Amino acid sequence: MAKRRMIQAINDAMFEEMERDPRIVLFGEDVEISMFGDTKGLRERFGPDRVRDTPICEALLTGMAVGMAAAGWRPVLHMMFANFMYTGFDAIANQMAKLRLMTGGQMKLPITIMAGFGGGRSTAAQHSDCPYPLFMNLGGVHVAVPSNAGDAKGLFKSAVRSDDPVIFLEPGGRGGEMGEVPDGDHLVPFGRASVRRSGSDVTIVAISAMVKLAEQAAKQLAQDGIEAEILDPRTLVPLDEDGILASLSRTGRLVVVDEARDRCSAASQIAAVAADRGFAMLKGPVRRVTVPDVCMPYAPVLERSVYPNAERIADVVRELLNCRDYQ
Amino acid sequence: MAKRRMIQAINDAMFEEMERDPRIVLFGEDVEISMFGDTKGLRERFGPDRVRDTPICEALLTGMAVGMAAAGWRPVLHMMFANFMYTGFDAIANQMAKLRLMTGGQMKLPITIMAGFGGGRSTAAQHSDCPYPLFMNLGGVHVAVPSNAGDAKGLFKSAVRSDDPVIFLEPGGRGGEMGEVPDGDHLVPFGRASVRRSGSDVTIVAISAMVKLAEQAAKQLAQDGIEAEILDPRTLVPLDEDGILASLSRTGRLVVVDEARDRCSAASQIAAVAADRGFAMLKGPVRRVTVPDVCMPYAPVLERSVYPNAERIADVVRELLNCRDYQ
Amino acid sequence: MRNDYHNPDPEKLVAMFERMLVIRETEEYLGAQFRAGELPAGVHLYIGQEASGVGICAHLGDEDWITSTHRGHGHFLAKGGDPYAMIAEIHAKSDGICGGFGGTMHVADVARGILGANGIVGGGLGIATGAAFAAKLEGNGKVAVCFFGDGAANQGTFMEAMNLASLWKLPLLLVCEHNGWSEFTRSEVATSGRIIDRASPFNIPGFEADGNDVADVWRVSGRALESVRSGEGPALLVTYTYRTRGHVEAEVNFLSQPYRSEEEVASWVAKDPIERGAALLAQGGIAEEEISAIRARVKASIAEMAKRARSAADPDPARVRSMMFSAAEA
Amino acid sequence: MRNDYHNPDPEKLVAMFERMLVIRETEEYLGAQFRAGELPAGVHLYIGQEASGVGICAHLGDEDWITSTHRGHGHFLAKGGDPYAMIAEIHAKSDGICGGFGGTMHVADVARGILGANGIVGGGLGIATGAAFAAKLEGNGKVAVCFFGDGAANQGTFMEAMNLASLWKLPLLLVCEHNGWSEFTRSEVATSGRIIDRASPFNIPGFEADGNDVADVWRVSGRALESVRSGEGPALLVTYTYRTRGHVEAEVNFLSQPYRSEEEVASWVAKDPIERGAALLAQGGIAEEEISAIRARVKASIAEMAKRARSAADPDPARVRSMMFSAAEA
Ligand SMILES: Cc1ncc(C[n+]2csc(CCOP(=O)(O)OP(=O)(O)O)c2C)c(N)n1
Ligand SMILES: Cc1ncc(C[n+]2csc(CCOP(=O)(O)OP(=O)(O)O)c2C)c(N)n1
Ligand SMILES: [Mg+2]
Ligand SMILES: [Mg+2]
Repeated sequence: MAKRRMIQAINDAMFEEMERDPRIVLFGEDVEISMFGDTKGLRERFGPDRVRDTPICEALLTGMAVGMAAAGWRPVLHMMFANFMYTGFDAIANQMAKLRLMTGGQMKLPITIMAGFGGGRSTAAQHSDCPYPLFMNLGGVHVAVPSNAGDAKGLFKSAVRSDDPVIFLEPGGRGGEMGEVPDGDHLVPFGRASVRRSGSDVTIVAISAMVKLAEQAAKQLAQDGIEAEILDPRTLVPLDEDGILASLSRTGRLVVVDEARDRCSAASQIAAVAADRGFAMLKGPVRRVTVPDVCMPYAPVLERSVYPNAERIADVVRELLNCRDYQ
Repeated sequence: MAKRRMIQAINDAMFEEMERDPRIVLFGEDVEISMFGDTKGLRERFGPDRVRDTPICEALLTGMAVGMAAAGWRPVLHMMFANFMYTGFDAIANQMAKLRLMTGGQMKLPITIMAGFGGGRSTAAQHSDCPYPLFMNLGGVHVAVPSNAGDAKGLFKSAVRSDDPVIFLEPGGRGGEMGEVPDGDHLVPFGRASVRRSGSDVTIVAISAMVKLAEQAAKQLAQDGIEAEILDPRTLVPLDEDGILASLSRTGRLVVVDEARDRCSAASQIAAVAADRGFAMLKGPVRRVTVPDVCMPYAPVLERSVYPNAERIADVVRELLNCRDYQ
Repeated sequence: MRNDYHNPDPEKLVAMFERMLVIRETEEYLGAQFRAGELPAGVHLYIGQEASGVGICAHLGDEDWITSTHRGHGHFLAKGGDPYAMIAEIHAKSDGICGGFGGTMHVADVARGILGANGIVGGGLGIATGAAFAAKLEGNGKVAVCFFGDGAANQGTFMEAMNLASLWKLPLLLVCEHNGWSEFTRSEVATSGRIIDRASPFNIPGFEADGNDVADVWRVSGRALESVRSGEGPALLVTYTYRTRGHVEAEVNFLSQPYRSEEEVASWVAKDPIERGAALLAQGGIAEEEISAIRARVKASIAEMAKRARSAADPDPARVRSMMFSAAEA
Repeated sequence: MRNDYHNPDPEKLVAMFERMLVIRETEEYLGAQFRAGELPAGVHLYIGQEASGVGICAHLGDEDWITSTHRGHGHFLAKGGDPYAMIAEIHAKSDGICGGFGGTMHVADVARGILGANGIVGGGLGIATGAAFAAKLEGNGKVAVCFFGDGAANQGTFMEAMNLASLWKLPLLLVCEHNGWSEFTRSEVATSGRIIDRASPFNIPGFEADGNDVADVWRVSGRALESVRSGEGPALLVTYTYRTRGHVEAEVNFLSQPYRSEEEVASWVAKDPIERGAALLAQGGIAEEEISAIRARVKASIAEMAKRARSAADPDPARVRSMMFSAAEA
C-alpha cells in the first residue's frame, strides 16, 4: 500500500500501462506539460510518438481516437475538462459508441477518453458539467467514475486494457486528495461496486466525489444511531445492479447521491432500477440527492446552494427513516 | 377540426407563426426543398432572408442560433436527423443551455431546434437515435416530443413563441400519419401531459411514437379486462410530474414506454419520479419498456427485436398485474 | 498541377474498367431492387462517379486504410470489398459484410482496410486522420485515404484534419469527390471559393483530376500518393465528377419539385466514366470482343451473387444485445 | 495589406490610451487579488494585449456585437463595459454584471453588445456569425466582431464561419489575436501555416496589424470594418501580440516546469502597448503631465470601484433555480 493523490495514482497507472503495452498512445491538448498532473512525465519517458500535444480541435480528436483504434492502436485521449467533450461529441456518439455494432463486430475500439469533471470550485458553467448521464445513454461506451486514488489507478488500468471505448472521468476537485493504493499490478474490474461502509438502515449509492460527502453524512447519522451502507458503483457502464440490489435487500431503503443534474441522471437510472427490480425490497421511496436542473453558477454561495453536501444527504436519510408511512 | 398529417400540421404551424412574427427565421440544410415536408413552401412565401439553406456545418449552425437569438431574432434551426445534433452538440450543451444563467438572466434565447428522430425504418445506427434523454439532462433546454398531428402543431407554436430554447423532435416514422388538428390558433402548453385513454388498472406513460403502440397494447389488454390509462407527456422538459402522479394515484401501477435506449432514458427519469414522489401509491414495481442499450441495427428482423411493440407492452402490463407479490 | 504521372498500362486499365463495371452492375441492381420495394431502406448510388474511387484505390493495398461516405458502395468495391458480402448486407442478410447490422450506409471491411461507409457527413475525416497517425507510427509506408464529398468539405473537421495532419506529417490523402451537389443544394450555394484552394494555407499540396476519367484519376492520385507515402505529409485531391442518379434512390418519393435540369444530368451521362473507360481500352488496343466479354462476365457474376444474397439467411436477433461491446461477446 | 487608413486624432488616441489603462489597472488588481487568495477562481489576464481589443472596439458602438474568449476582461472593457460591474462579477457579488452567476470567464453585457466572454475555445465563432446574420437582416450597418485566439483558429468552426459568412456576405469581422501560445503549447506546434492565409480561399480579405500598437490596430481595423460595413462580407484581421502574464493566474500552482523563456517575455514587455501608447501621445503633443494625470485618475477610479465591489452583497441563492428559463422567472 502506498499513499498517493488520485492524480498521481492515475499517472502511475499510465506509466505502468504504457510500459507494458507499446501500442498505447496518449494525445490531447497540453498533455505534455500536463494541466492536472495525470500525464506528467510521460512525454519525457515515452517520447513524441506516443505522447503528443495536439491543436485545439476536439471534433477531430475524438474521431482520430476511433481511427487509431480501428487501425490497431490503443489511444488514450485526454480532453481536459469534461465540457470539452461536447465539442468532440459527434465522433463519440455517432462513431465510437456505434461502430462495433454497425460493422457487425468487425471493429474493436480500445479507446480511453479521460477528462476532469464536476463543480464545487467556482469554475462556472462551462467547466463543471458531469456529463456521464449522457455517455450512459449512448449504449456503446463504458463509463468509469473513480472516487479515490486506489480505484482510480485500478479502473484506469482496466480502461486502457479494455477492448471497448471507456470514458474515464476524474472528479475535478479530488485530484489532490491522498488515498491508499494497493501495490503491484492493481486492477479494478468494471461493473463491481465497492461497499465503502456497512450499515443496515439505509443504502446510500454515491458516485465519485459524492462518496466522501456520503461518508461525512454517514458519520453524522451514526451519532443518531442510523447506520448507512455506502456503495460506490465505480463504473456506471456497466452498472453493478446486483450489488446495489443486494445492499437494498439488507437495508430496504435507498438514497442516491449524484453530482449530475437531476433529470436523466445516473441517480435516476439507479432509482429506476430499484423501482423495477428492487421494488419488493423497498420500505420507502427512493430519494435522489442531485444537482437541480441548473448549470453551475460561479459565486461560491450560489454554487453551494445547489451542490450536494453531507447535511443534505443526512437530512434526506433522516426524513426517509422518520417518515411514518414507510416504517 | 381538420385532418392533417403530422408533417403538414408542423408545416401549417410554421406558416402561421412566420406570418405572425417577422422575427422568426428558419435555416438549415435543405430546408428550402424540405426533405421531410415540414418546411415546404416557406422559402417561396417568406423569401431568402427568412428561409435559408445552409452549408453542412452543424457545429456552426447551433452556435449561430444562439447568436441570432441573443441579437433579438427568433431562429428556427432544422437539423434534419436528430443524430446530426451531436455534430452541433457543443453550442447546444455549452452555450444554448447555459448562457441565460451564465449571463445572470441577461440573455433571452428564443430558439427552436427541430429534427426527426427514432428508428423502426432500417435507417440504421446513425439515423435513428432518440437523443432526448441527453437534452433533458442539460437543464437549459425545453424538449417537446409530439405524438400526433394536433399536438405537433400546438407544441410547435408554443416552441417558437417560447423565450427559451426548445428542442422539438418529430418522430421519424410518423410524419405520414393522419390526425385531427383543432382549428384556429391551436396552442399546446408545455408541461401538460395529455390523457390519451382512461383506465383504472395501470398507467402507461408513452413518449411520442410509443403512444400509438401503447394504444394498441391497451386494446389487447382491454380484451382481457385490463383497463390501461395512457398518458402522453408531450414535453419532457418541463415534465408533467403532477399529471403522472395523479394518474398513478388512480391506478397504482406504472409502465413507461420510451423509444430511447434504457440507461438514463426519459423512462428512467419518470420511473425515478414515481419511486420518489409516487412511492406511497405504487402497488407494484415500475416497469420500463425501452430499447436495450444498443444502437439500431439495420436488418428489419434485428431492429424489430429491440424496438418496443404492442405485445411487449401488453406482456409487461399483464405480468405486472398477475404477479402475486403486488396484488 | 500537371498530370505528369505515367499512364496506366493496359492490364491496369482493364482491371480498373472491370472494377468500375462491378460497381455499376451492383448499383444498378440495388437501385432496381429499391424501386421494386425489395430493400429495407434507400440507397445512395455512386453511379457516374466510379472512376474516382477506382482510379485511386488501384494504388492501394489491403494494408492501406480508407474511410468512405454515405455514398460508400463504390469505395467499398473499389478497395476490393466482396460484392456478394456487400449485396447481402444491403439485403439485410447474415452473410452481409456487417452481418446485417450496418446496411447500405455502413458497409465496412476492416480486414481489407475499409473503415466503413459513414452516415455522418464528414464522419470519416477524424477516423482517417487517426488511421493515418497509426500508419505513421508503424512507419511502413501505409497510407490512409479519406473520401468525402464537396458538401462535407464545409464541415470544420476538414480544416482540423488538414491542420493536424500537416503538422504531424501524416500519410493522409484527402479526396474530395466534387459532384456539384450536397443533397439538393448546389455547390455554389454551400461552398465559398474553390475547395482545392483550401489546402495551401496549411502547406498541403493540392491535386485535381477529371473524376470521370479513370486514367486521369489514376495518374493524378498516383502522384499524390507518392507524395503522401514519401513522408512529406498529407495531400488534397479533388476529383470533379457527378452523380447521375438522385441523392438517394428514395428521393422521388419525397421531393415535390426537381432540383436540377435534365440537360445537366444528360451532359454528365455523356461523360460516363465507364464508356470513357471502354474508349480508353479500345485506344489501348483491347479488342471490342474482349471488352464485351468483360461486361458479360461482370453482369453474370453480379447477377449470380445477387441471387445468392437474396436467398441468404436473416441475421439472428440473439446477437444484437452482445454487439455493442466486445466483452459482451466473449 | 498596407495600412492606409488615416491616423487616429489626438482625442481618439487619448481615449484609447485611457481604455487600455482601465484594462491594465483592473487586471493588475484582479491578478493581485487572485494571488492573495481573494478570488474564487483563476483569471486569464489580457495584460499585454490591450491595444488589440481597444483599437478595434474604438470603431464600435453599443449596437454592434462582439463575442469574446476565456481571456475576456479586456474585450468587455474595450467595448465599454462597466469596470465596477465586471470587478464585482469576478468577486462573485450580486452587483456583478452577471449577478455573480457568470464569473471571470463569462462577463457579458448584452445591452452594450457584449455577447460574453466564453469558456469554450472557439465558442464565439458561431455566436458571432449568428449575430452578424441578425445584423444583416436588420440592414442598418451593424457589425459583429468575433475575438478569438490563435489556438482557437484551429477549431473547425473557424472555417465553417468563414465559409458561411462569405457566402451570405455577413457583416462579420473575425479577429484572431495571435499571442503565439495556446495555453502551454507554442503556436508553431499547433498551427500549420499562417492563420492569415486561411481567409483567401473563402474570398475573404485578410488584414494584419501590430497588436501592441493601438494606432496600427485602429487604422487597420478601421479599414477592415469599412469593408465589412459596406456589405462586402466578412473580413479576417490578425493582430500579433503577446500575453505577458501566464495563461491563467493559477498556473504557477500547477505547472512543474516553465514553458517559455524569461527573455521571450521580456522582449514583449519592452513592447508594452500602454507604454507605446504613451509614447504616441507624447509624439502627438500631449503633455507628460496630462498623461500622468490620466494614469492617476484611472488608478484611483479602479481602486475605488474595487473597494466598493469587495464590500458589495453576495448574490441570493434563491435566484439560482429560476435562472435557467425565462419562463421560470416570470
Ligand atoms: C452530419 C450530417 N449532416 C447532414 C447529413 C444529411 N446529408 C446526407 S448526405 C448530405 C449531402 C452530402 O453532400 P456531399 O458531401 O457533397 O456528398 P454527395 O452526397 O454529393 O456524395 C447531407 C447533408 C448527414 N448525413 N450528416
Ligand atoms: C473547447 C475547449 N477546448 C479546450 C479548452 C482549454 N483551453 C482554454 S484556453 C486554451 C488555449 C486557447 O488558446 P488561444 O485561442 O490562442 O487563446 P489565448 O489563451 O492565447 O488567448 C485552451 C486549450 C477550452 N476552454 N475549450
Ligand atoms: Mg456532393
Ligand atoms: Mg493564443
